[in-house]
Amino acid sequence: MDSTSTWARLRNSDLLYSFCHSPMAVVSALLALAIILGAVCAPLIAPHNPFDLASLNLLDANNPPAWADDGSTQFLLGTDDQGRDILSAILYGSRISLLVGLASVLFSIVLGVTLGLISGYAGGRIDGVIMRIADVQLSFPAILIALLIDGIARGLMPRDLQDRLSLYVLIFAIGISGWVQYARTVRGATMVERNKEYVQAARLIGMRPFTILRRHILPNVLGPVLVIATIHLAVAIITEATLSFLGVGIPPTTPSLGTLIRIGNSYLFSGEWWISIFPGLTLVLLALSVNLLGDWLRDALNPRLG
Amino acid sequence: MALLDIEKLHIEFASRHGALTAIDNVTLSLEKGEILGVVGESGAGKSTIGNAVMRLLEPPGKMTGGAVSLQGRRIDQLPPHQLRELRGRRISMIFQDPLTSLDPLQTIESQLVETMLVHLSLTRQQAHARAVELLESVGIPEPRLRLQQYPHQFSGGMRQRVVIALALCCEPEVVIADEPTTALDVSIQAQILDLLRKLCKEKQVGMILITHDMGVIAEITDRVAVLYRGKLVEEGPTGKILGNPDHPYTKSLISAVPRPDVKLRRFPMVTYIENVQTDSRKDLDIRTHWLGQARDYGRHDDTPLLRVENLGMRFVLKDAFLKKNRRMLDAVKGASFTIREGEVFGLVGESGSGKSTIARLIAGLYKASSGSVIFDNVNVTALRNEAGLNAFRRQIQMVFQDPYSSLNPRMRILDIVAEPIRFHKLASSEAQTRAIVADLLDYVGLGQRALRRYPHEFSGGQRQRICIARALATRPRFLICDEPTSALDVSIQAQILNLLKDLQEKLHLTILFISHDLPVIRQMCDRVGVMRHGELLEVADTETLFAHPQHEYSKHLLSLMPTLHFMSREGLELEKPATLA
Amino acid sequence: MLNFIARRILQSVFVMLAVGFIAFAMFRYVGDPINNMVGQDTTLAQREALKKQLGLDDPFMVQYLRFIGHAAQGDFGVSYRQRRPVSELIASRMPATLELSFVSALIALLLGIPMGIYTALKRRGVLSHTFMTISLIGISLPTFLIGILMILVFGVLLRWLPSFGRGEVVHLGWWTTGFLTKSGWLSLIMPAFTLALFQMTLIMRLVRAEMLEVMQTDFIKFARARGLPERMIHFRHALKNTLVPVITITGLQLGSIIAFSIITETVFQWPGMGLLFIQSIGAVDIPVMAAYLLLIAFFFVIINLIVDLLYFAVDPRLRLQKN
Amino acid sequence: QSKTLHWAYQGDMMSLDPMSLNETFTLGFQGWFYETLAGYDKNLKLVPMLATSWENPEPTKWIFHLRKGVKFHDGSPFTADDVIFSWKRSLTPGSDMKGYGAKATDVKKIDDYTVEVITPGPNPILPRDWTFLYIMSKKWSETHNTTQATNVKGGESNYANMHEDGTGPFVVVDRQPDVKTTLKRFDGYWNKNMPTNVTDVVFQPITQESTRVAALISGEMDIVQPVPVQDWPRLEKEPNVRVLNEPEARAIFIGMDQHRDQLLFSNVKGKNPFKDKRVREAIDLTVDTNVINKKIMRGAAKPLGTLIADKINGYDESFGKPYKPDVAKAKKLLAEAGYPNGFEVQLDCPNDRYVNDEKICQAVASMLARVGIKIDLLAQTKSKYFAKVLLQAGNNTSMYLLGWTPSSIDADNSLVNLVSCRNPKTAAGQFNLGGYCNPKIDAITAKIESETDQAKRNALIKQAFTMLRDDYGYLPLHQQPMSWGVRKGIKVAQRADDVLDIRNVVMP
Ligand SMILES: Nc1ncnc2c1ncn2[C@@H]1O[C@H](COP(=O)(O)OP(=O)(O)OP(=O)(O)O)[C@@H](O)[C@H]1O
Ligand SMILES: Nc1ncnc2c1ncn2[C@@H]1O[C@H](COP(=O)(O)OP(=O)(O)OP(=O)(O)O)[C@@H](O)[C@H]1O
Ligand SMILES: [Mg+2]
Ligand SMILES: [Mg+2]
Repeated sequence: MDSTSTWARLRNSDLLYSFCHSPMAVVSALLALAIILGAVCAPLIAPHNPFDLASLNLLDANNPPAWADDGSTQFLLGTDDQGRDILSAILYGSRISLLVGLASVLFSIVLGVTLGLISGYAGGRIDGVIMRIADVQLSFPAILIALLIDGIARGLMPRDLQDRLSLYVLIFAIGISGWVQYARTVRGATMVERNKEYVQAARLIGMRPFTILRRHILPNVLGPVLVIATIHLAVAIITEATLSFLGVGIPPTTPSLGTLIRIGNSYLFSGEWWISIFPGLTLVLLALSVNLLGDWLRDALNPRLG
Repeated sequence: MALLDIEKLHIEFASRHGALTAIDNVTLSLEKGEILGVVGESGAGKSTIGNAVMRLLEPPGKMTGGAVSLQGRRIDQLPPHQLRELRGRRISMIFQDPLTSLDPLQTIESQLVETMLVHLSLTRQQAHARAVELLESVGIPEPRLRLQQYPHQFSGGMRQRVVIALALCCEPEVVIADEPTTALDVSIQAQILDLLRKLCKEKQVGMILITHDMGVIAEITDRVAVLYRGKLVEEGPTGKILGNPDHPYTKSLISAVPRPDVKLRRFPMVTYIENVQTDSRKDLDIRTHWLGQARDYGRHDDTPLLRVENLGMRFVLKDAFLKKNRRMLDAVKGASFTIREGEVFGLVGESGSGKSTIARLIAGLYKASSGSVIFDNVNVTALRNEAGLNAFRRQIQMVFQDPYSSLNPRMRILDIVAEPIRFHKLASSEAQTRAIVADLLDYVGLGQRALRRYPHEFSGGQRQRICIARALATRPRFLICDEPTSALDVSIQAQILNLLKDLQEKLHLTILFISHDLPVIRQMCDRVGVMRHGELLEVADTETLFAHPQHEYSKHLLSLMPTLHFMSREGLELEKPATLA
Repeated sequence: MLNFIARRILQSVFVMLAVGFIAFAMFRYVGDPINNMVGQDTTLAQREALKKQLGLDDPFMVQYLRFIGHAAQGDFGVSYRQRRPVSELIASRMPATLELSFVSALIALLLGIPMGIYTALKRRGVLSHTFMTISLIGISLPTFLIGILMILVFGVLLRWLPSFGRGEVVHLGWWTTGFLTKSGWLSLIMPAFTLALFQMTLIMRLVRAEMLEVMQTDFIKFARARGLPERMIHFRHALKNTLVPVITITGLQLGSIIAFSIITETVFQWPGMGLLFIQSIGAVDIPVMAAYLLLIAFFFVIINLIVDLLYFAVDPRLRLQKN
Repeated sequence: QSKTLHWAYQGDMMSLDPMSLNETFTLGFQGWFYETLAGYDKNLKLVPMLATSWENPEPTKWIFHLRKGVKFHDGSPFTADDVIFSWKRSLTPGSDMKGYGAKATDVKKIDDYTVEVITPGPNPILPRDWTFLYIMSKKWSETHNTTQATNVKGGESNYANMHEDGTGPFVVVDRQPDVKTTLKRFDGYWNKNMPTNVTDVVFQPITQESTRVAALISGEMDIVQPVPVQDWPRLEKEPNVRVLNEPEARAIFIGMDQHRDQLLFSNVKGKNPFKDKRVREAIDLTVDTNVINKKIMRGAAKPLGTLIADKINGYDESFGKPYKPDVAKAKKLLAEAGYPNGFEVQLDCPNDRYVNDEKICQAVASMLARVGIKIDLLAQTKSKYFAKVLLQAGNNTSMYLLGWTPSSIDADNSLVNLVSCRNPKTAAGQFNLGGYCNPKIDAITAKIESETDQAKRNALIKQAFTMLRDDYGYLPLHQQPMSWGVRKGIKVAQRADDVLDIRNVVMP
């Protein structure tokens, strides 16, 4: 095929076809797109800049949403305890949350799937070593790992670099604490798959194990990975919030979605529900759309499901 | 009122590139105690008919017209629970792919017993006793031990017999048997056919027998239906159809049947093509085609290309901590033979005798328990480093016995066949790769359309052809074919065997050819080895073997070979004058 | 088999040594325990003396080796915070966590698997979509939020369930159980569901995904052709063939239920090891943290051993490959 | 008729051993079963407990007359030997009460019911200093081999850690640390006039604020402390619940590093802006403590302009009122100091130590942003926070939020710990994390320590704090509120040191 345009090929592809014919997929894609766009364009569309401390006025704090009795149209979804506009905070906060969530899940997947494939295919000693490392890793809650990495990063890096890198440290910390699930799942499936004759056929072609893993086994074990990954995204975003509570990573003056939920959590009883419920809703919608998309993708990638 | 009536059946597979009509207006009927043979081109829709009767068409397959009735009652619209009572109990089906029909995680026993418990009012003990009986009747030795085992521990032919036992265990009224004996050696095949015939005659069971094997058709069917591209082209009593066919397709089909009695230079091809389509087969000129290029391994001395010395393979049947409790199985014991460059070496023998195991050992897929495999003067069993193994692997290819699991379900056919070409960079451009793949597929009788489809959309025979195309795509020096044509209709079989012959003759391709089909063996092979119980009993030139078998078992095997002398011989290209009457 | 297990147990020693090593390497970053051990009036000199006495200014390798040396003799030290032997402390908290984990694992399995099967079989059903969506809402909200909302509804508004704690417990030797009293059961409901929610969603989705795959296979088709009832096809044949990934994840999740019940235990003031651990982090109670991490490592080693054994039990094709 | 009190606090006491940890809650709770020579009443006034009276015949000598007829929970009588034993025990290695013990060089037995205490120097407030030095039974301690205070280093458990034998009104029946502690009334208690009618107590720590509040509303708890200030409106709507609120004796303030020549965490290089009084003044004028109180503390706190709360001995309104905010002037001051565009600095803040601590820091950050001071807020859990800022941990901070309650309820304690120049030898300025140093104030502090005339002493205190105020040494914020949730009908006294004294609890 010469380059008659990748676009034409895309338009012809089964994936796009099945996408357009699944209303669920289209709706959730639009939803996810809306959230992502909102995050990306936050500086353009947000009514306020909640990260600019000088623009905050504490006297605006705890305003209810605009439609409530004493709400003000200036703050559509109300304000939090610092006088931040919730709508703007959600828009800005999802930037951080999405970045952290996506990047760390990606990191976990790459690491976990690679190790899982190697482990399941090679078996024996390599498998033993990788799986025992996994055991060690599992014993540490994400929170502790993050503390460790953050501590080391702070120790090693000069002070002015820390601020810029804190986000990446966070991504690394959350990512590294999630790989085992992928690794063990993929390993199990690989152990089953590697005995099938199509794999042996590939071996006969003279393919190197890595190529076999990538081209043949990987697509056939990706199903559960996709399931875990889509769920993992929401979890990673929430973990970020828990970590920010320990003072690792993102400072409270630039709250992420999770941090907003955490802040609002202490106002649930007092009736200032909007501080945590709106960011929570955003997160739910995001998780929902990503998971539904994941479901669709998995079904679409399975040639046997009509 | 017939036992089973199929009227004006119409089946389509819809896809977004248009619907494919798999069955077009087919009407068939089956009487009590009758055996109806169904033959036809591979991919003609034979299995689809069976699936439609069982209401097991896979989506997007759909019955778009016609009716199916059992003893006058429509069954194509039954609600699920009534359908369930019907399936297995009154109509049962033996699927074409015995290797994947069994649940890999359940023992043979539990699958047999559960089926009986669902349909018959038996106790567990009775069911167990009957299971033992059934396995015995399909010729599986040591049935009690075998019942405890899992499907992957069985050879291909043994699994096929288990599937047959499963289909028969509830004494159904109608049996649809889709290629029930493809993986069986002649003696077992005879035993199974005997069993089926007895069943039909004594218990008045009606049977639809789908097969490519004209010997089987000749032997046990009462009537034959011939299917071509989804249409019924001819139907009639067996003798009439075989001896005096009307339709041009049937005629050319019969001429393509390999004969046990005469050796041909080339197999006759089916010349009949009704409405010529774009994917009409064109002949390949191997000398000029890519397939024949760059095939000089720089060596034509007299040492054999492959030497197998004292090869042994032992499987653990039952593991235990204590040595005395372990049960081992010697699948191959002390096998030694050699294959010269450019030779076709046949391997025949009982089902479960270790033929596939030897093939896998040679290909390096199993690690031998003892002995060695020496290929091109290199001891392959001792090879450890990747580079050496890879150099060796490029030269050896294998067509697996099971065409169902040897294709990656998530890859398109194009990618499957092109993989070795791309991987070894055998073609200069992507465009050339595609052209080569298209040629190969064309030659094995699959059209351009196949390129973008997935394995599950193909019939058994079609998949087997894909496997063959893939194996040829590496331009191998040594090809192992494990039952390469078992699922193919004679026309395609002829074409593929001709291709193999050409490759062998013109390019010195060396072939290890495993088959149950003695006529094919006779036509294809230069030398033949006979196996039983893991032992190589006898190795001889083909003609010597067929004329003067030495070992008792070989004699027995040959005596069971069906004779097809009543079929017309017109148009056959004989290699030398017929030697056998 | 015995051989396999023995080798695994040997390996687990290395796993635990590694866990201990990493743990001690990171304790420096968790904070300074001294400030939590003394009142504000304690002088700097006294603080320094205490630090020296506890060996906290030694290099972490020395601290680690000392800990391992003592642990090998069964001595895990004394909790800085509670001043009780760590082994006694953990033993007193273990029953609460194990009972909670057990029940929530049970909930996750007993609800997750059937729902996964249902949603796979009735792929386009309304109820399926409802299951799939609701379960997602459950996991996309943080555990603390879910816990508090539950307390708000069932503890405060409806007053059906106690909002915290474990209720009355019965002592059986060193084990304490809440299974024998009504208040014990009532107290268990909210934390168990909160903890199970995430695992349940994961299991449900995994089972669904795998079932969809398996339902396409030929042996399912053949099972249909044999006229087996759907129930049998789904549970006996299809479900069993989905189990390898499901077992993996369930095993891991069970482990993480035990290991990470931290948040749930904190929200519901459930007196288990998770709560102990979070309090220990807060107080930089190094002996407790070290012992806890080792214990969790041990749990995981055991769980993963069981998972690997289950692979063999479930899938006969894997059985003979170990040689 | 039995009355059971269900009580929840955010944490548990650390030990039953009264010498293991010098921390207000632990000591306050221990006061239910252990007693001291002199104690506080509900208004933090000194009252006789195990000593009926005391006198200070010479500057370095005190005499205590002990109460007769007092019994320990095991039935043995209380005598002078127990006082001497307890003082000695407070000086054993595991003890955290060494500071209290060190207030005496010797304790002598005059007779069974009189003891004489020799102090190292003149000490006008010894009975006040010893309000938390609990008296243990010598005999019981010897029998159970617990004559030394519980030591983390020991390895084996100390009997007193899990058991008690005090003279207090309640007896510990069952103790499950962190889970549940059950107490019952001690029949042999000496004070028959104690107001409380509680017969049994079930104490359960609940760490999560919301859970604690839920337990109160749902009726599972009778008293919970603390309740979050933002939940007040909600609680007030509940028919069966009452919120008690008093300003606590703890002052919350922000300190600045005035010691180093260059700040550790700032973009100003080569000099330290906080050494410039104008910068400190600008900061004090920018932060509006009234707004913080209104919005963050929901009006529950008492804004402060100094480091001690109004309940503290020596407090005076003249130096205690907050600074008057003036942003324009602050900007001018900053410009004069050479920072017309402000500067950047990191603020260390705990997020689980004080009421709404992290939120306060955020509010301060956004207020300071208005004059161009960009705050890089590092909010962490208390153990990480303290490990960063405390002197023993390296004092790695440029600006920090801290709270302080003088344990003796006397201003002197705050002066010594927070204001005095750091001096490792005398342990002065131990919590002066910013290294503020004014030798003139130090001189006054020294005088306060030995001045026994209360009026003169108070004047000195006023002088010292006024100097600190004029020097803008700290950024004081407010007096933290004590916020307790109580079932309607229960009478409790809210003591300013946040201690719940069971003696004053009356159930309906
Ligand atoms: N799931 C499917 N999707 C699309 N096409 C299909 C599907 N299954 C079968 N077909 C097509 O239907 C036709 C008939 O297939 P069928 O399996 O009935 O052939 P057959 O006569 O049994 O062939 P063989 O002898 O090779 O088994 C084939 O052309 C095949 O490609
Ligand atoms: N993985 C295995 N584990 C245990 N036994 C096995 C395994 N594979 C094959 N066997 C056994 O080895 C013997 C030889 O099997 P093999 O597949 O080589 O037979 P075959 O000659 O190819 O038979 P067929 O013609 O039926 O395919 C059989 O008895 C079979 O049960
Ligand atoms: Mg077929
Ligand atoms: Mg075979």
